[in-house]
Amino acid sequence: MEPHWHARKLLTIIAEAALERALVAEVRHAGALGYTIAEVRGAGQAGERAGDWEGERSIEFRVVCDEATAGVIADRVMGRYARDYSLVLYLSDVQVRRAERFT
Amino acid sequence: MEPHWHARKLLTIIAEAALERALVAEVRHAGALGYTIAEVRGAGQAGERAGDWEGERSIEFRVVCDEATAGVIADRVMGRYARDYSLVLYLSDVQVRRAERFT
Amino acid sequence: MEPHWHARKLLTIIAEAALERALVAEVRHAGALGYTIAEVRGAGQAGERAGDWEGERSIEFRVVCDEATAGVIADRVMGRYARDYSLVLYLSDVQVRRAERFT
Amino acid sequence: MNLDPVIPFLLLGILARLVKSDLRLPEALYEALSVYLLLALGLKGGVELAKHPAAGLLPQVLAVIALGLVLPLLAFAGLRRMVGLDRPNAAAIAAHYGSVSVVTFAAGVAWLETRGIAFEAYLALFLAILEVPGIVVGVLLARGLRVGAGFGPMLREVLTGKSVLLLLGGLAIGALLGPAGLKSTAPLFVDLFKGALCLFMLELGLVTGRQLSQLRRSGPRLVVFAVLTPLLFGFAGAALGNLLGLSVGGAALLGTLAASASYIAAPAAMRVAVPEANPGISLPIVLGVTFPFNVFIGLEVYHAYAVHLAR
Amino acid sequence: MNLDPVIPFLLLGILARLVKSDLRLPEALYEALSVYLLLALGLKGGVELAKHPAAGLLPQVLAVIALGLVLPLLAFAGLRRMVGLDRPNAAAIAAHYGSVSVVTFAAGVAWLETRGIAFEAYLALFLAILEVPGIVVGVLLARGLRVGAGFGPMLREVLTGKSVLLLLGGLAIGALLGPAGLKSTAPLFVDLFKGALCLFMLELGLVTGRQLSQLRRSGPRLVVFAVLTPLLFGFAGAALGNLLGLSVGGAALLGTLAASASYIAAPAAMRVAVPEANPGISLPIVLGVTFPFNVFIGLEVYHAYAVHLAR
Amino acid sequence: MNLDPVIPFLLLGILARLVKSDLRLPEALYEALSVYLLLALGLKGGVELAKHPAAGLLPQVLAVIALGLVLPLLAFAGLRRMVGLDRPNAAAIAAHYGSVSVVTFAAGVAWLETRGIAFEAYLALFLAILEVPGIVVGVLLARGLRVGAGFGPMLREVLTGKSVLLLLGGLAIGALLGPAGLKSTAPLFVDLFKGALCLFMLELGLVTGRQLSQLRRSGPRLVVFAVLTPLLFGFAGAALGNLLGLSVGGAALLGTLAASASYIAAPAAMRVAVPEANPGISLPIVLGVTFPFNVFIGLEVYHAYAVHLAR
Ligand SMILES: Nc1ncnc2c1ncn2[C@@H]1O[C@H](COP(=O)(O)O)[C@@H](O)[C@H]1O
Ligand SMILES: Nc1ncnc2c1ncn2[C@@H]1O[C@H](COP(=O)(O)O)[C@@H](O)[C@H]1O
Ligand SMILES: Nc1ncnc2c1ncn2[C@@H]1O[C@H](COP(=O)(O)O)[C@@H](O)[C@H]1O
Ligand code: NA
Ligand code: NA
Ligand code: NA
Repeated sequence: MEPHWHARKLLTIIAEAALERALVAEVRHAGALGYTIAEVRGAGQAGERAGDWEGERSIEFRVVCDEATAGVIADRVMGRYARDYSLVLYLSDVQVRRAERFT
Repeated sequence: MEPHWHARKLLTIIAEAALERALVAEVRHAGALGYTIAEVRGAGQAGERAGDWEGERSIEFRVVCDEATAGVIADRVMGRYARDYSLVLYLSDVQVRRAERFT
Repeated sequence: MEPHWHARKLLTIIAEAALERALVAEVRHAGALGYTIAEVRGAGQAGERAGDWEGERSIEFRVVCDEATAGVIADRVMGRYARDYSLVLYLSDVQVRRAERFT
Repeated sequence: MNLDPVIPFLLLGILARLVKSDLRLPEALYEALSVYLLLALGLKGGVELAKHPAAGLLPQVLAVIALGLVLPLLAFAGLRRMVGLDRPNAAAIAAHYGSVSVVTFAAGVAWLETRGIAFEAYLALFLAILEVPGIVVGVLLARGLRVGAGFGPMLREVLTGKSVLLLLGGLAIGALLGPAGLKSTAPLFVDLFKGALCLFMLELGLVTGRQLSQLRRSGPRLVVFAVLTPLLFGFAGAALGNLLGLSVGGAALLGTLAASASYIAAPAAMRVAVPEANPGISLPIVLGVTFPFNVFIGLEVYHAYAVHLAR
Repeated sequence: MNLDPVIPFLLLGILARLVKSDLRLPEALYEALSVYLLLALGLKGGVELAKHPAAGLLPQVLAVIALGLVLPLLAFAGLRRMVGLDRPNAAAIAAHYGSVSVVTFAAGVAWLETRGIAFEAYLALFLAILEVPGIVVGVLLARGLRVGAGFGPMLREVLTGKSVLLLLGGLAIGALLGPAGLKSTAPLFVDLFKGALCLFMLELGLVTGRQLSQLRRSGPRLVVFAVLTPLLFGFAGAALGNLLGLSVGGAALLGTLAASASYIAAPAAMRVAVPEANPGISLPIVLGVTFPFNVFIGLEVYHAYAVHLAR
Repeated sequence: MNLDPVIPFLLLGILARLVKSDLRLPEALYEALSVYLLLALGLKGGVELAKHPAAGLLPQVLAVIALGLVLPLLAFAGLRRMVGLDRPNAAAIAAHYGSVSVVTFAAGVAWLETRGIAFEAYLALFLAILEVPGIVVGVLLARGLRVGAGFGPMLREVLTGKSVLLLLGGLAIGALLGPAGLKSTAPLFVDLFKGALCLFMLELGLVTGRQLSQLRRSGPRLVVFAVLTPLLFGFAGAALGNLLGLSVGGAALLGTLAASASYIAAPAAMRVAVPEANPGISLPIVLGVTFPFNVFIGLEVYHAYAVHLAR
């Protein structure tokens, strides 16, 4: 790997759309500098979420950030929302350019 | 990494939309507990799939599960569908909370 | 891991939709054999991109390829577009079947 | 018989789900139609509103707000005592039944128009007004007196939510422009109303069908609740309409409003304000039972009762 | 000359693709328009269906089913013997040509209405019926007598697929409500029909344009097949219509139906039931050749032939 | 007073954003409406175009192209000298103001029709024509004489971009079919025009509202520029219309065209051809200032000026 790749974490949260505002607030609060959202559908413990009306829309929320920030977001999201909301969260390793953009 | 992250696999399958029901069935059959679907478009060996009419819709299908389950799903999907369908499949490492949700 | 998984890279580029044609051209130029695009929205240094009209649409562009190809694409995209466009790029490790499809 | 087109369209959607058809309507169409219905109802109501002196409406508005405060309390009592539900779920479901359903109102409007029965179109104003108190009461019931930090944002979200905003916006535009000013937009907002409602019913049928298949999550008591409550509330609404001097059609429509249960504003607000309530038990009864009950049977019943009251 | 608006709209779509325009219509619009067309055709047909005694239609229905069983066999024979295709691909393409295209039928309806030519609108019933046998025969041809485990699910999927479901649903609603019951929805389902069809043609033009650019995958023999088959089947359909006592317009429309090749139900069913068949060779001829051929030329020809037969 | 419905709809959208409503219209609806408006304007213009001998229009076309070349030069000079902007940003913004806005034109058409003021509907042709020169001049200004490798592709993209393609396509179809040929599509393309425009204004209000909140990125000088330029260009356009012998309505509409700033074709082309220009400073003034200014105030002013000129 060339020297200009820098190790970061990618935190992915799949959640019901009602959490969108809350997740954005958590990301900002933890100090991450950006996020990306995609519309998804799926199924899990709470059954199928087919996404064809507003009550069953799900989003996939992704943040590239450093490990500490990812931990902060994950802890807060799990602590506050995991019990009451449809929510799946996972972390993976990525490498980025322009490391200063991903704190 | 804090102790409450657990290693799992993320299996991603990009396929023509006609396979959706079959993929859901494979996931259930292998014992995974959930899946997430996003609408995508793209290009590959079979040419461009622009996704602007029903004959050219593609989906991205994702399952977080343990390594054995991922292997079972991948083997069955490759064995049954890879020859006749537009299909790309890849595996990556992720870490999850609440490990019991991802068998 | 069974022997039939092969290590490759997944290059993800999140960019304003205006770059779509350019990114497809870069992928082809570098010799990668396919790509996948999803519609996303998000926020970053350039502010929010809500994706609800054509001037603020963003795409997520993904290529599975070998490490050298990923490096070529990343270098060219960073060199040509990173200064003037909203653009985030990251790389991760994946494992594929049918390695010959992902050069 | 005077069968309304909305009924077979709703049935077709439910049927499509039951036979596991691959029929899916794009979410964008669902959203576009719901924006359209809200605007169309608002505009229609606004045009009529302009004809009434605001002072004359005030008593009606106050009475309707009172209705919107009392109904969720009744629902809550029933859910706690008779159904035996825990506090958060009882409060959340009370909010749904205290608030109102736009598409049920639209079906009521269509029902009356099909039969040429006059009604006060400005009831769309009450539709907008009734969205809110049920939700507020529901949140207060869930939290007791601990209104807490989240109350302000919640109220703000309900008041700026798409249903209240588009209804009030449509009412204001309708009142401002009047029939002449809106004439050029009538081919969209008036002529297409019934057809668009039918399409929306088809979509909702698909949603309803899925909720129906999950009724066992809610349990038999809630199913009974989901049939008795609209009946009771529908009679209450019609009676109030009669008291307030509404026409027979207007009283029937106020009954329909009271009988209807919200499936847009209330679920969204409850997810934020009462997250510990489980939408997996409320949505099946709201969408799988009460909504089709009102469309298939309720409209007839509330109207018959309004006729009876007017005698 | 009596140019139909659908033709230049289809051309504009094809042209946009050929000049590599960035014009893209949202997939949600494509889906919404196709649901709309299916419902509109069904409703229109249903209204007329109600006027006919079911017993009187039975012979026609049986004859049409027979047509739907024979045509794919003919297509299969041609594809094996003359085009020299392997079994699965021949069977899959036979299914496309044995089944029917909703939008070609809609274009035929528009063509007749533009010219004020009467026809039996209940042919929408035959449109629904003809979707199925071609697909069933195609699957049987592909698998020989090994009907196998997947046959039941496949049949079920075709019968509950969106085209059959919406057409039959529309027919039932139309028959149930009649013209009076549907009057309030006519601004949507009747008045907007032609305009919506034009928009859909624009979308299909984009799809057709891309398929056109991939015709070389199919090869010259299949291209010839894609022109000759609709002609032959169109004549056969018109002749049958004449035999069954349909009006000239009705016979032309049955010809159009027979000539049309399915691009919704058949491709979907073939992907599931005959996966080894390659859509990369069938779609270019179905959408790139047969569909525009029918719209640009076929409609005229089948009508002229129906006129000729009626002399 | 003769308030146009588009104005309160635009305001409602802006307001929804300002109160941070969760109202979101699906992107597919935005795209579908913009395709619709382009086609509808093209068709309407084409029908009228067919009545005019091509030779008679040539002088007007040439004059309009000249206008499209001069205006961006003026804008550029102002942006460099008075606003003090760097070359790429000045060139890019000049391209926006040199090019035109389809929805502003549509609002102008609606404004005139509401008041029963006659105008030359074939001005839709000028709308299509005026999209292009402003963009070309903008690119040349940015790059100096180094036209370079990217110029050809850029021009090609503008000419095959959805706005030019749909407008010219609509014009051609309209001219080809004439009013009789298009009659069956009038319920969609004519009757629904105003209503669809209102819905689109609601969507654009949401976009405009967000841009408004980012005006400080552009700075006060650009805001002043965004008000003065449409006024100046509007007068110039109306004066040219008067010179060319257009009716009062036509002159007002040419003024509207000149005054309008592109927010579809120009931003897209500038991102590709002048990437170093920052859309974060151009979009807030184009969409947040000039667009609402023209709709709320400009239309009145340009018409008043056209009346004045005609005296
Ligand atoms: N094992 C899984 N793999 C991928 N996505 C999942 C998985 N489990 C749940 N999801 C997604 O997360 C959403 C909520 O999950 P749950 O809370 O388990 O119902 C589902 O609708 C899926 O979109
Ligand atoms: N190398 C690749 N990277 C990312 N996505 C790919 C790649 N190859 C194929 N795809 C996706 O998989 C779909 C089917 O691929 P194929 O079967 O090769 O035509 C394409 O339409 C793309 O969406
Ligand atoms: N840290 C991040 N994590 C995930 N996505 C990001 C991040 N930063 C930016 N993005 C995405 O990249 C787009 C452009 O980013 P920017 O150029 O920083 O405005 C944003 O609109 C987001 O969709
Ligand atoms: Na209620
Ligand atoms: Na056929
Ligand atoms: Na201009």
